[in-house]
Parts: sequence; C-alpha cells; structure tokens
Amino acid sequence: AQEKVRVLLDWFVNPDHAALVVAKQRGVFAKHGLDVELIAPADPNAPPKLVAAGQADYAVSYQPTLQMLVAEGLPLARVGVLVAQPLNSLVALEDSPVKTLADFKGRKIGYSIAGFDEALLGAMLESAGLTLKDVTLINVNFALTTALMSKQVDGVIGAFRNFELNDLELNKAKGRIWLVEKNGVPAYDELILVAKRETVDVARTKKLLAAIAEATAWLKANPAEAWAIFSKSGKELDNDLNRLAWKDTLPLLADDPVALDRARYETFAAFLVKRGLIKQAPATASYLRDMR
Amino acid sequence: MTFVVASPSLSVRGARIAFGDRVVANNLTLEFPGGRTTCLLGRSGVGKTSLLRWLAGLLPGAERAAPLAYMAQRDLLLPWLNLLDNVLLGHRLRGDAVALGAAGPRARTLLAEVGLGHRLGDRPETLSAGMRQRAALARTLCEDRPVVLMDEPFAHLDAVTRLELQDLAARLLAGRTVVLVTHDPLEALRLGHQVRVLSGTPFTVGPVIEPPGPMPRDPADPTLLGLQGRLIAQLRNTA
Amino acid sequence: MTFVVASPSLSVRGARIAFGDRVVANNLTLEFPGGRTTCLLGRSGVGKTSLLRWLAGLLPGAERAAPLAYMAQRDLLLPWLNLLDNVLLGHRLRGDAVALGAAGPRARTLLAEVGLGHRLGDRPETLSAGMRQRAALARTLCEDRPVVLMDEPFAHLDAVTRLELQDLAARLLAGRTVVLVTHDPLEALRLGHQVRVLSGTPFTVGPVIEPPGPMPRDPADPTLLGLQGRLIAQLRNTA
Amino acid sequence: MRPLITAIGLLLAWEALTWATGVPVYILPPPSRVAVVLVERFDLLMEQAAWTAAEMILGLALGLVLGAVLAVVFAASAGWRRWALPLVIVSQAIPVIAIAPLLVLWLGYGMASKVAMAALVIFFPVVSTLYDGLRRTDQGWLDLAQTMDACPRAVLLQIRLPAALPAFASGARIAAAVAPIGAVIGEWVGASAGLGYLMTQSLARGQTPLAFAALFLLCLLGLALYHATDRAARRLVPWQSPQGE
Amino acid sequence: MRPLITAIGLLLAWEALTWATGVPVYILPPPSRVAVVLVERFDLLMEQAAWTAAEMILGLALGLVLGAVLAVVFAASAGWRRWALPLVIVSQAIPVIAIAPLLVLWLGYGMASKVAMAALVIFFPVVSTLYDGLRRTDQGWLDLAQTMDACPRAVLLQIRLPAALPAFASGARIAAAVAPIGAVIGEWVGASAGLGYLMTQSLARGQTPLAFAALFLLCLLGLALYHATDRAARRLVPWQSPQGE
Ligand SMILES: Nc1ncnc2c1ncn2[C@@H]1O[C@H](COP(=O)(O)OP(=O)(O)OP(=O)(O)O)[C@@H](O)[C@H]1O
Ligand SMILES: Nc1ncnc2c1ncn2[C@@H]1O[C@H](COP(=O)(O)OP(=O)(O)OP(=O)(O)O)[C@@H](O)[C@H]1O
Ligand SMILES: [Mg+2]
Ligand SMILES: [Mg+2]
Repeated sequence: AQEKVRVLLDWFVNPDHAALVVAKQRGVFAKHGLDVELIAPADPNAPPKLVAAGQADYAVSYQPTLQMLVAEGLPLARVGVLVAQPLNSLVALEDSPVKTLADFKGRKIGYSIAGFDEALLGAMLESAGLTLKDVTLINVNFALTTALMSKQVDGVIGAFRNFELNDLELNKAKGRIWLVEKNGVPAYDELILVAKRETVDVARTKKLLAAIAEATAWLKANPAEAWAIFSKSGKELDNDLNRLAWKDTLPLLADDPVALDRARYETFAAFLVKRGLIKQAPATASYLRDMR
Repeated sequence: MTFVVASPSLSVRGARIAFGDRVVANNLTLEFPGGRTTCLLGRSGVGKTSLLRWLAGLLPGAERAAPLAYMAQRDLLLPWLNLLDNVLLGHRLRGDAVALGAAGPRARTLLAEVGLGHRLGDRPETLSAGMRQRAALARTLCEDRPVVLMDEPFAHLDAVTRLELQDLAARLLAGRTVVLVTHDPLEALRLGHQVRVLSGTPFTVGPVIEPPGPMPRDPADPTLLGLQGRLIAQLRNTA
Repeated sequence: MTFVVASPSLSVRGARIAFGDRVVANNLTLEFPGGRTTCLLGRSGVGKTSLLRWLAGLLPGAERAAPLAYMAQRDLLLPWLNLLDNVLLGHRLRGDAVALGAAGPRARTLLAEVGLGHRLGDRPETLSAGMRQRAALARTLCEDRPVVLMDEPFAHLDAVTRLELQDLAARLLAGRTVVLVTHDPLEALRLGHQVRVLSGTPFTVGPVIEPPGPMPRDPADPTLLGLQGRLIAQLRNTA
Repeated sequence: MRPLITAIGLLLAWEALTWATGVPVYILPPPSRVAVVLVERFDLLMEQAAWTAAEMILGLALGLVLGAVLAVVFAASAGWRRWALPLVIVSQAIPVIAIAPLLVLWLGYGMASKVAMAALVIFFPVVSTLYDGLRRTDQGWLDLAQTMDACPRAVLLQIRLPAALPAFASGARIAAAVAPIGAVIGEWVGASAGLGYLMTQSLARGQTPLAFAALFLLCLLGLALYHATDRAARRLVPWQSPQGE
Repeated sequence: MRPLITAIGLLLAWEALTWATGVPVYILPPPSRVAVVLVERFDLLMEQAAWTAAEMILGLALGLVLGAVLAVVFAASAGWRRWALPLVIVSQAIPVIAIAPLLVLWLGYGMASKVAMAALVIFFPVVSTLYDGLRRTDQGWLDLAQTMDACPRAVLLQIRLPAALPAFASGARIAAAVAPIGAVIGEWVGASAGLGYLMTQSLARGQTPLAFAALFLLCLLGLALYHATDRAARRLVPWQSPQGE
C-alpha cells in the first residue's frame, strides 16, 4: 500500500514547485511508495503552523521564515531543500533614474512581508552607504509589479528573480535587479521543506527526498517534456508567465534536496539577530535534521 | 355557586394608573360583578382604555384576575393570516391541537354570524374597516372565556349591523363577566346590567346605573331614552 | 358665482371601482353639489371608503377634481412629529415657508378647539384613540381646502365631544364641498345638506334625502327622528 | 431586456473609463480585453466558477439558517443574548488570516472549512436584521397574545417571527450580496479551486485580464444570487406594509 | 457590571477551549498568554489601535453618509436605481486584491485609500436596509401626502425617510459591526500602521500571541463602536413600533 503524504505548498502552484508536481504527475512518488497530496494555500503564513499543529506532514517554506518561527517556539524542523539559494531581490524599472543602490536615496520602495523585507532592504542599503531612513517604505502587500509599473514606487523588495522580471517583460517593461546575496545579505535557502520536529518520519522523508531528487534530475534533462507535464497538471498553470519562468527556474532547483549547510543557517541566524528580527539564535541542532 | 366560580367578579383595589407624570387614576377602587355586563362611558381621553388594559393585566403593576378575552380599540388582525386563522388565533397560540380542531366549526359559525362567512380565506388587508372590526369581534367571542373586555367593539359598524352584533354579543356573552367600553349611551343601556361613567382627571367612577329589564333591551324603550339623557348630562358636566 | 368656483362640485361619471374580481361599483354616475355637505351612509363593506378614495384620486383610474383634504378612517398621524407639527403636515409637505408660518396660529387654535390645546407638544402615541382622531380632524380642517372628504371622522368620540366637534366642523366647513361618511344616521341628518345611502353589491346610491333647516340641526328635532327611521329602514332593506 | 441594456451600458462605461483615465491594463483591463480572455479560457473559468458557486450557495444556505436560528434564540433568551451576542459581533471583526489556521485545524482542507468561513461572513446581516425585527413587534399584538395565554415560544414563532419577515428579507438581501466575497474569503482557507483562488493567483502573476475575467464571473454569480434572493424575499412578505389600511 | 461578567466569562471560555482542544499556542494562544503580550507591548499596540480606530470611525462615518445618500437617491429615482444598484451589489463581490491597485492609483498610499476601502465594505448594509425601509412606507401616509399635494421630494424627506429610520438603524448596526474588518481590509491597500498591519506582520513572524493581542483590541474597538452605534440608533427612533397603539 502507498503511504499517504500531505504537502502544503507555500503559495499557489508555480514553477518553483516543478519537482514536486512532476514527481507526482510522472509517478515518481508512487514509485517510492508514496501517495502525495499537494495543497496550495492563499496565505503563505499558514502552512508551517499547520504542519507544527500536525495538520499536514510537510510544508514548503523559507529559511528565514523557519528561523523566525523556531525562534518563536514553533516545533519545526528543516528536512530538505528545494531551492538552495535566495530568490529574493530588489527591482527597479530600467528606465527609471535609479541606476545604483545609492540612487534610492529619498525614494519610495514597496515591500510585501513586513519585518523580513525591511531587514533585507536595510542590509542592502547599508552596503551602499544609505540607511532605511533614507527611503520611504510602503507596504504594497501583493502586486509588486503593479506598484512598480504604475510608478507608485521606485523599487520593490521581495521580487523573485525568476518571476517578477518575466512579469515585467510580459507587461512590456524591463527591470533592473539587485540580488540580495550580492548586496550585503548572507546567502540562505529560499525554499525548504519543513516537518513537525517531534514526529519526523525519517524513512518516509528519505523516500520523499529521493523522489524529489529523481524528478529534479529528470526535468533538468527534459525541460520541454517536463513543461508539458507541469502545464497540463492544472489548467490555470498553462500561461505565458509560467512558461517564461520555467526556463529561469529549472537551473535554480536544488539537485540534492538532502544537502544541508549548517554554517549558512548559523550565519543567517546571526544576521536576523543583528537586524532585530529574532532575539536569540536558536540552536541549529534543534531545527536542522540531516536526512543523509 | 359554580356559576360565580366560572365567571368571577373583577376588583380593582387602590390602583394607580399613570404614564410618567400623567396620572390617569389614583387610588382607584372598583368592582365589576361576576357574570354580568358592565358598560363604561366617559369623555375621550378620560382613561377607559387604560382601565381596561389594567384589568387585562397589561399595565405595569397590574395583575390579571382570571382567563379573559380582550378586544382592543384596534382590530389587531395579523396580516399574514386569513380571517379564519385570525379568529382561531388564541387556540393556535395555546398550541392545543385538540382544542384548535374543536374550535374550527365554532370559528366558522361566528364568522358567518358577523357576516363574513363568505370571506373566510381572505387576508385582513382586503377588508373594510368595519369588516375587520367584525372579525376581531368574532376572534374575541371565539375565545370563550369567563371574562371578556371589549374596547369600543362596534365603533366602525353601521347602525343596523351594530344592532345585530349587539344582539349576538349579548347572547354569547350572557353569564360572563363583561366590561364593555362604548361611546354610545344607548348601546351601554341596551347591553349593560350596569352602566358607569368615568369622569375627571384623575378619573373617578360615577354611581352604578342599572337599567331595568332583560338584555338586549329595546332601544326605543322610553325608560332607556330617559336614562340616556341622564348619562349625557353626566358626561357633559365633567369637562 | 366665485363661490361655486371656489368650492367645485364633484362628479363621478361611469366609474368602475374594483379590487381584482371584486367589483365594488360599476358604471357609477353621481354628483356631489359644490359648496354643500353630502353625508354617505351604508352597511359595513358596501364601498363607502372606496368611493371616498376614488374621489380623492387614490384608486387606479381615478382622477382628483380639485385640491382637497382627506381624512381617512385611520388617523395617520406621524409618530415622529408632535401634535402641532402633525396638524401642520400639509403645509410642511408643500414646503411653503410663508404659508407654514401663517398656518401656525390657526393650527394652535384648531387643536385648542378640538380640546387638545394642552397637548401640542405631545407625540401621538401618548394619546388616546379619540384624541388622535381629534388631532386628525384638526389636521384636516387646517388644510383649508375647497373640497373636504371625511371617513367616519367622529367614530371614536364620546357623545358629547361628538356633538361639539360636529358643530365645529359644520362651522368651519360651511361653503365647502364636503363628503362625509358616517355610520350614525342622526349625525348624517344633522350635518348634511344631502344624505345618501349606498347599498348592494356592486353598490348603487339611493335617492337624495334633504333634511330641512340650517345646519347643524337639532338632533331632538322630530323631523330628523322621522327621517332617521327612514334611513335605518333603507339600510336594513339591503343586506 | 432592460437588465441587458443596463449591463451593456455599464460595460461601455467601464471601457470608456479605461480609455479616459488611461489606467494601465495591468491595473484595470478594458472589458474588450477581458472578453477575449473570457472566451479563450472559458473552460478553466467555468470550472472555477462552478466551485465558487457551490461555496456561495452552501454558504448562503448555512448562513441564512444559522442567522435565523441565532436571531430567534437571541429574541427568546436574554441569557443567550448576553453571552453570545458579543461573540457574534466580535466574529465580524476577525480577519480571515487569523482564523483560517483554526478552521483548517478543526474542519480540514475540504469544502467544509471554506463553507464555514463563507457562512461566517454571510450569517451576520441575517442575525442582526432579524433580531432587530423581532425586537420591534407591534406592542398591540404582544398584548393580545398575552391575554390569550400564549406561551413565549408560540408568541415568538407565530407572531414575532412572521412580523419580522420583512426584516429577515432585508437581511437575506444583504447576505446574498456578500455571499460572493464570503466564498472568496472561504477560498483563502486553503483552496486549490474557485474564482477567488484563480483571481489571487493571476493577480499575483500579473495576469490582470484573467483576474478580471474571473471577477466578472464572480459579479455575475453575485447578481444572479441577489436577484434570486430578492424574488424569494418578496414572495416571503406578500402582505402590505405593516400599517396597510 | 454585567458586560464585565460576560467579558470575563467569555475569556474563561476561550482559556478553557485552548486547554480542552489542546490547540497549539501558535494557532490559538490562550488569553493568559495574550494578556502578557498586551501588557508588554502596550505602547506599540495602543499606537496601532489609534490608527485603526481612526480608520474605523472615518470609514463608518463615510459609509453611513454614502449609504444614506445612495439609498435616498435609489428611492427617489428609478433611473439611478436601474444603473447604480447593480453596481452597488457588484461592489460587494469585488475582493480587495482586485481593487487595491486601482485605489492606490487614484488615491495614493495615504489614509484616503484606506478609508475608501473601509467605507466600501461599510456602506452596503446601510444602502440595502435603508432602501428596503424606504420601499415599505405605510400606504396610508403616502395617500395622505398625495392628497396634500406634496412633491415627491417632500414625501421622501419628511415621510418615507423618517418612517425608514428603524431600518436605517438596523443597517447602521451592521455597519458598525463590520467597521473593524473594513478598517483591516483598508489596511490591505498598503498600510504601514494599524492593528491589521500589526496582525499580518506578527502572524508572518510566528508571534501569534501578539497577533491575538492586536485582534483582541480590534474586537474591543468593534464592540465599543457597535454599542455606541446601538445607543445612537435607539435614540434615533424614540417612538414605538410603527403600529404601536
Ligand atoms: N385593498 C383591497 N383589496 C381587496 N378588496 C378590497 C380592498 N379594499 C376594499 N376591498 C373590498 O371592497 C369592499 C368595500 O370596502 P370599503 O372599505 O370601501 O367598505 P366601507 O363601505 O368603507 O366599509 P366600512 O363601513 O366597514 O368601512 C369590501 O368588500 C372590501 O373587502
Ligand atoms: N402610552 C401612553 N403614554 C402616555 N400617556 C398615555 C399613554 N396611553 C394613554 N395615555 C394618556 O392617558 C390618558 C387616558 O388614555 P386612554 O386611552 O385610557 O383614554 P380613553 O378613555 O380610552 O379615550 P378614548 O375614548 O379617546 O379612547 C390620556 O390622557 C392619554 O393621553
Ligand atoms: Mg380608548
Ligand atoms: Mg370604510
């Protein structure tokens, strides 16, 4: 019999979830003895909490989110990785007068996730000799590209490099991008898999990660065929943006979902403490589970 | 003696009826004999309705003495019920299915007797004012209670219908304790064992007037016409 | 002749009054002479109110002949206005500030004349039914229109107040075209230049009865009592 | 006929608005663009619309029943009212993001949690208006019932409730109008289908015309539900206004 | 006194619920935990609450005025009603995420767009109930006004409108109850202050007790506004029920 597994996605299905979707559609999960259900929430905050509450087995989340939640005492553990680098970036329109980070002085910057995006931006601005006080922050909550294109803001933080640039392009605009990890922010894992700490089922997790690894390898080798599978898995997925994002996303997918770089978590925790997002870095041993 | 038990007398002892500062009656003591009809007369605004509501236990501080049927100055028919259901309202509200079933024929008869036998299924809003008043009368009589309070029950009826319904009421209410408010002295004299006049602010209740003979009396009877003059004089004397 | 123009006669020509299948009047032709008072009698439900509403232009197909004041069977006082403002309602609704200002003293006088001079500022809900009817009468008289339609205007008044207000109405309505519905034959004979009886379904209007002498007539007048008998007989003959 | 003219007029006004204000397509696409998407993605849109329609109708039904029951309970019992009325009021102040995890925890990811969320939005106007209506019964009727020895339950069900039907109809109309947003909010609880889901997703991905096509269908659903409810509500109160002669 | 007992009772019930169901703190914290945060972060919370309270009150005021004006316009003019009533109904079906960019485009990121969004949520119950009330005027009064040669405007303002005040009060009560969520939704349009903002932010960072402290204040604001409106509404309609003897 197949083992039932419930995975909460971080957001609507998109090419970031390529490995999961393809593994499910091509029967890779089934081959590893798993019957996986993928659930998309509209609110990216909820999935890790629901996993902690035992309402699902795994959630797709972000490294910074995990570290903040753990610092608040949620019993979560990272068990794997889907995208082992930051996707977040700061974006401005190419034809705007903002050419360098320093040009943001006195300008408006939109952000989505309160607190975290502010922290990233603060670090980036400081790398260019500015502080948060030199810009006006505006919470645009959603619709980053809309705010940018309608010139309500001069830049947006929280844009995913594989999406928002393509989104701009589809709307006949070009973007200028500053990658967070190149501008004063330590590198981190954008997309990870988390599970409830006390009840991590090691054997099952290993099967899951093996299936993801297999699917990732296959889709990197067969991008066109993989796109066909992905875009047919849901009618709403077959659109231009996903098509464009697909080619930008595949190279970013982690070849080895089991890989774990503890130092990266320690460095980033220190960064979060420094930016005042958490009071104290939690012990990495408590929330990092090596599935090797 | 069973008769007296069935239709108790109503007593008011030292009652005070007031709306805020406006005192309608003060230290009122009054007796309505059991099994008999008392008609109340009085100038507009003197407090007849208030007294009736007091007797019905509807005013603060008042208590109801016995099961009764109350016919208010407005018809109070429910617009979402047809006439028959309106007449059966009491039985419906008491939720006794057996009694309700038994009362059906009685309600039909009563509606026929007040001249609405052909309108059983109609909604109140399609009736004339007098028809609605007759339906309310039928509802009150259908209640079949030992005590019946009626506030100007015939005000919207023409002279002929009025006489017919007075006869009907007199017949069906015989032996019950009835308090009937009216503005027509002749009507009071026709229907009442006793007639009393309310006057003054706060009001006092005049002496008992007892017209002779059995009810309903003939309105052309000269004794009644004489008493009518006396009543009108009593009314007139008290601004 | 200006008099006739000021208080026009009302004519009904071939009117049909019906509510769905229920025909109240068919091919009705009728004339209410200008400047005179016509009293209408008829059994309950015969169609008196419907005729009055037809004259007031309130029924589909009906048209109003002249500016008029209409006193319905219900008092229709507005609960959020005090008595004085209710009496001035027509002037308020027409929004003529000058006329409204000028009507103020008149409204006060009228309220005093119907015995409510001490309750000008009270809300209608604190009044007795008869008081509310008197306020509605004051409102109707305050309108000062050449045509006045009144539907049982004294139904809730005691015998004495009724006589007083009949006198008041007769005085203030003299020279106007008045149609007054009543259930009291004596009242009709007291106040009307003409009295007419409605009967039948659909109703027809009986011959003109013109009591002798100036109005308001003495109710004890033997001629009137004789005519009253005739009217009651007419009412009785028509189920 | 008339509704059609109105609809066309409104669409023209919308088209004119986008031209006149020069608002960019990715903020407010003109109806012509939306129409193209509507045709191109018809299957997808219909699928999602069916889902949302089901949530709306279930939510409305549940909301009406729940609202009516609560209003009657409040009218019947001061004890219940004292405890539960503040809860009901407070329930309207709670944003979905605070309550969604709880609903998932208790009701799971299926239709139940979505319908519950939708009903939470929808039931309130019904409780509020019906309860108001139940409080405003003609005193004359209550007095009459009292002299008839009616038990409070009979008075409530046979007099106060029918007398409050116009108020209930008023509440049902509001409930029907907010049912679409109730369903969309329900989809926040973790859906993978529905017009609200499609809309959020396409807005987040810059596919504004698709989002507005979904919104257009949502509005159509809303209007249809409103008019159905309006008709039913009128049939509920066939008698004239309470004071009718 | 009584409201206090009720409040304490409800808090105890909440505490008991968290114990009985064993729901985790990060999903539904017990009031004891929330109380601690409430004291610790009092300044922050008060600051944000003031912001939201301002939005609520402005939104409610705007919503009441807008709702009343629209209802009167609808009652006065069939032409307007035909065009604008569907728009008003449809306006309730539009999720904030679809309309927020538009509002920002037109009104900017300041208070205006937030109050507009809040008013959009708040005004509808008022239009709907008041318009219903205006449609149900006692025919007798309308007939009387007609015989008095009143112009339609005078009838509307001096008879139909006062007669519909109980319905308006009913709508205002609903509006007050949804004002908090209106303000929170307004904050979605792009705020950097307010209880809704604080709530989203703390939920994103796993600070559930802080989020619930904000929610608690939001509910308090909601209850206070509701009761204030309820009192004002009662004063608005001092006369008895329409048929009162
Ligand atoms: N709105 C209505 N719908 C249907 N039928 C009606 C309506 N109004 C009146 N009728 C019917 O028309 C007839 C005449 O009614 P109307 O009110 O004119 O009588 P009336 O002579 O004034 O009686 P009353 O003396 O009782 O006031 C009655 O049979 C009544 O049922
Ligand atoms: N709800 C009330 N609030 C204040 N005053 C009231 C109220 N009800 C009645 N009154 C006053 O009490 C007095 C008596 O009223 P009541 O209705 O008993 O008179 P009534 O004798 O029945 O008069 P009518 O013959 O006109 O019906 C009146 O002065 C009236 O204004
Ligand atoms: Mg009375
Ligand atoms: Mg009549």
